[in-house]
Amino acid sequence: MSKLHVSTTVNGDTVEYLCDPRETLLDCLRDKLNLTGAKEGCGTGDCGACSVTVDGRLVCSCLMLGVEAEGKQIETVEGIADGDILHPLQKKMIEYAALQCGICTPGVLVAAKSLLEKNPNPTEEETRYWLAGNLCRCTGYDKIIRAVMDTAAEMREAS
Amino acid sequence: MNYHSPASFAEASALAANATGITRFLAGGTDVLVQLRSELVTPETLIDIKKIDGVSDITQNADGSWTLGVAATGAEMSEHPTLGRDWPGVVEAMDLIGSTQIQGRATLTGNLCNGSPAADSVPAMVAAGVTVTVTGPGGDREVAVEDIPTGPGKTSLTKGELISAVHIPARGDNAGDAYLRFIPRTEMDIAVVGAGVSLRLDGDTVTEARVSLGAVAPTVLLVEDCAEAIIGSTLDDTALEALAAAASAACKPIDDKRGTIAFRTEVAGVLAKRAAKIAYARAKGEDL
Amino acid sequence: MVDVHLWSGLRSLTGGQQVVAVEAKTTGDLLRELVRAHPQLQAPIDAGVSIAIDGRVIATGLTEPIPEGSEVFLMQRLRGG
Amino acid sequence: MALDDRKSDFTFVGTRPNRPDGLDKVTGRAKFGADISAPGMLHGAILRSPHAHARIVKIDTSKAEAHKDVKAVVTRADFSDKVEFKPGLSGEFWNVLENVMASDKALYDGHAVAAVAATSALAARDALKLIEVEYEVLPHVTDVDKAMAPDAPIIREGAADYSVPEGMHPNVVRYHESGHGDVDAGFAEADLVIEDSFATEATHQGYIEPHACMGSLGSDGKGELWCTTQGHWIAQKTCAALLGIETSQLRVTASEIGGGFGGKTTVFIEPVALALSRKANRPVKIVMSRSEVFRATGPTASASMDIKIGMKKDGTITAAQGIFRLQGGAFPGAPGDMTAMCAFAPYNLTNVRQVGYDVMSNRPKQAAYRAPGAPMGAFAVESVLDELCNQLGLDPVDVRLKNAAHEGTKASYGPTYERIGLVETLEAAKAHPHYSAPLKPGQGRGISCGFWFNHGGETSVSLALSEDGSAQVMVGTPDIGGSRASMALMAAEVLGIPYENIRVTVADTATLGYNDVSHGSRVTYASGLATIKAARHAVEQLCARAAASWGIPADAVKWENGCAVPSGPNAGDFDPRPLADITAHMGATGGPISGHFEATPEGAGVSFGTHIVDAEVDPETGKTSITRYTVIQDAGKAIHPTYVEGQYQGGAAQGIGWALNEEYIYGDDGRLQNSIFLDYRIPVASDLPMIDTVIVEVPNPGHPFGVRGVGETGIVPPLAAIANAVSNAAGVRMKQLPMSPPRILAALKDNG
Repeated sequence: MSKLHVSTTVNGDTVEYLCDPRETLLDCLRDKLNLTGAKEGCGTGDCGACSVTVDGRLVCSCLMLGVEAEGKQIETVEGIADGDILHPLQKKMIEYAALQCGICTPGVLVAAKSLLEKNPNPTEEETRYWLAGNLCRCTGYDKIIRAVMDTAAEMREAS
Repeated sequence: MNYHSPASFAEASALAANATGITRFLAGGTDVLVQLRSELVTPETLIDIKKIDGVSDITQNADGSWTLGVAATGAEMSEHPTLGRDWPGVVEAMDLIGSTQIQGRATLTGNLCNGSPAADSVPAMVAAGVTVTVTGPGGDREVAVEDIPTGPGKTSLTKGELISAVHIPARGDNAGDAYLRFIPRTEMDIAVVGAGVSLRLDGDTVTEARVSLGAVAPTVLLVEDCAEAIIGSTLDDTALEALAAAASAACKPIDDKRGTIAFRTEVAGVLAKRAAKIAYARAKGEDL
Repeated sequence: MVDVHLWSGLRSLTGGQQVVAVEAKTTGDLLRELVRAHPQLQAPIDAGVSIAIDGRVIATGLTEPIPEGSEVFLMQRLRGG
Repeated sequence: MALDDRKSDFTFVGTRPNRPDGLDKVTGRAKFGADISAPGMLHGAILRSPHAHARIVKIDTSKAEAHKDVKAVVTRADFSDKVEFKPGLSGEFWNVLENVMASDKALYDGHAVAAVAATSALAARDALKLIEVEYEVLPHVTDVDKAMAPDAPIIREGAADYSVPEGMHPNVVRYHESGHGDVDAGFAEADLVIEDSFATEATHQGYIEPHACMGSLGSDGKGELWCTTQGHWIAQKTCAALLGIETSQLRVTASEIGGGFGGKTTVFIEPVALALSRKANRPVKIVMSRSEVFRATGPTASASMDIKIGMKKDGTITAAQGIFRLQGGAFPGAPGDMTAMCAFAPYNLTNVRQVGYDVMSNRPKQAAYRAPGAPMGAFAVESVLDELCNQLGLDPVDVRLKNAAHEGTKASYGPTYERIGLVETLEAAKAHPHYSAPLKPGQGRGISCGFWFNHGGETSVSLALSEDGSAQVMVGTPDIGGSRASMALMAAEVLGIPYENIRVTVADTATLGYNDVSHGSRVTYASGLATIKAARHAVEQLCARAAASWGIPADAVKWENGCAVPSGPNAGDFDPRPLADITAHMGATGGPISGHFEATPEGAGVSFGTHIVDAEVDPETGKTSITRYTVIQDAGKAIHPTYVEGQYQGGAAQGIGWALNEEYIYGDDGRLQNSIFLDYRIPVASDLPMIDTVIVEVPNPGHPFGVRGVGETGIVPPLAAIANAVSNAAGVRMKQLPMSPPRILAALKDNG
């Protein structure tokens, strides 16, 4: 099995790697690019801990092959903050204690950011359904939902 | 595993026809990658069809019918400005599959070719009368969706064949469709039972209907008796009860980790009624 | 003397007694003296016990003092998640 | 110096600052178990039994060993049964070894039988297919009642301990009986006696982070281990024993931990990685797949229970009896004793009897899960109480208040309660708007109380002051839910310096004394107590330095608002000296100032909670939705109230999953049917309402600030509260968990 060469863009940086065709984008991000922010919680697309965006579209990086990233624009949790300025979602997640163990947090942040880009004024129900693919076992979601909705309100006021 | 990304369906078909061992086509990959990761199925040949021109297009034809590329995702279907107005049941059925993340990748064709009797989009497509173009070594053929699955994990596609386009009929006037499924949670589950209904009215009376059931038999069922139970009616309580009875009678389910025979049989009737009411309301323009 | 209340499952090891009086100033003394009085109590003690002194549960410590006149219960060792 | 041991007015404690590790965790920078790599690292993978019960006739690893990418293969022969230092194991270490790597028999679907280390994760997985194992399949049993039946296959002869009465099946390995009074006499006094049977399925802790570790061990017996764990000292001790090396030669570093809930209190893959590393002489990383997590790591026990309770018309309980049979997999350890001891603990009972059984079956070794054993018992007992209230026409909160345990009550498990807060939670429930809110048609309301012991455990904390007046606190309990913040708050409270000036680090096993696991709701209690005492130890020295500089006795100096202040006859004689002023010169005034605590705090303080829940049941499909949920629990003293609320909400959410949908489903072949999150249905965001919380504070006399653990009690009431709500909504008593739609619909049909 020969490896395939992939050129892609991750958080704005041009990167290249060689991968086995069986390796997922998540494997490549974590093991080849050392971007370990995205987590593998299930490997079956059920937990959302590996969420990234590909050409602006929210996906599970465990359900995409590394070779499919060729020529794409990938965004991960590592790219959410702007230099030393945290994204409002990141600030609110901390402020609301919307994380306990923090393993789901990268995926939740990527997914929530994607939500707010598409819908700056989500209802609680819309927020809950959008994030239904991001499992959290610690919080019961209460503080996550409040943090996301409060971020949305703050970003609406700011804009 | 060898990975290919052909530029045409003919090329894809030829690759598959000449491959040895297990061959899989990759569109959204939401089933293929799960099987790969869990080592249930490790294909020797994987053919990624997403580099073929137009595979993500959603097009309304001059006659009002729709042609969908095989890699058009659930998210793209939901975001389309007019597809969901014509076929809300089909779009919603697709949208029920998995999370937002899954919607970013999953496709109607993948859902169909996975061969699961519980595939959410399939009953909706069957009720809607959707057909697909199958491209193979011998050329193209048109096949009704209900003729693709032949059993759990099995399809009627032969070696070298793949689906190259999805065709949804023109909706026409005074018509509506709906799909409902039962899952124990609100999201992220495989259907325990699914029911799709598409119907047309003349005034208050149902003149055409197609009713399909998922997860109650080895393949998705198109149930003529259900259609007959409501055609000619105004979807009054008697017709709805007859519909439910026909739906339950058509079930040939199994007991498994997701549900029991008794539960599936009972709930198939309940969902058929509820879906029919939504489709009826949509046909009357009450709910778009 | 301290009256040590056992859980009822231990009666089969003490000839039916559910309260055993021993001379003990600490939890460690108490366990040693219990075994001296009823050798068969070694097995449950080895399997893990806690001692409640006036309602305060001593999970493992053998050096906790036992004040005169306190209420003492032997309990199965607690486990947590 | 003068220090009040007990404190009730606070500057920092009770505030809600941002957690110190927040930035790392929202930027992807925090390193969890699988986020590690090392030069020359190999990837390990584990071969697992496909059979529920089978004799391992032969394992042929030669083809795997011959593969060019494979650098080591291990089987049971590579563990401490065979090695030089302390060969042989007994007791729980032997059980853990047997679970980590099977010897002569595979005892459950997923039981490890061999492992490989290879140059990539894919190569390691591929190499597993080259290992040939010959099995002789044996009859199996996975159900608790069937495992106790006379004809049940025997999991292991001789596993029972002293407590099991004569004549019981060898699969019954522990028996517990306790209580007081005369239950038969009590039942005779009752106006109504209800006796019924209940069952719960095994559920998994369901942490989102799979087990992961990287181990490195040389032929010199020195090793390093990085792993996601609730307790790295127990990992150190256990791995050393299983590998036959000296404990102190293995240095274990705990990664950030992606959830545990009790499931990461033991080891699974860590000894395997070390054994592979020892053979390959390279670091080896192992990361479990989700399916491995479900098949081979600790679910909770499943339970089968019989409850009998007698009540007078006025709601007085006259007698209560419970028989609790818990199935804990192929090893001893199911917490039948805990279930029995906790089940009736909320109530003041004259006559009570409880019996617990620990039963083995062909399932994975159960592991602790939040208040292990207590939720099942509460489900059964509180269901019967609810039914008694319904049949006697009594208010369920009033009845619980009438019978509630309080200070001075003889607990169902024996001793007399110290100050406890159950009555306060019930009064808060009664006063809460939720309890009086109207219900819509199809909805039902349920309430339940719950009890958990809480735990202290061995604890070491070290606190060091820096010259600039900042402080570093080294704790040994992995931060599983914001405990760094709580520790910093408590240290700030004692030192009188800002929260932000304190850095809390989870130290590795080489840099701090022994610490028990982050379990038993002990972290804020025990590591908190230790942090307070370590800080006070430092304050003593600060006061002594100030006293020396003033030329007055040390006991004439007190510590106030972060300053040494002369007191007594010297009050006002000198200007207060702030902490930073003292530390700035500490090198020249006696050397570094640090504080320590090493002890086993005993006085965790039991805790109680009361939950109110509204459920709506679709009568045509049996589908339940939880429409409103309120958690009321005694925290003793909430150090960081937001994280206390988080524990309450998380416990409730896990309870909702356990009550409604989560379960281990075994096929007739004894294989687990639902080993992925698609089919093991934990609650998702859209399943749940907001979860209201009320923090009751009845201080624990055993903690300087009054803390009671809060992590576990919150999962005790939900099963019963939800079952009561669902039963009241559906009009039929639900006695089996999970209350999945097929079960509810079948119950509705049976009820006509």
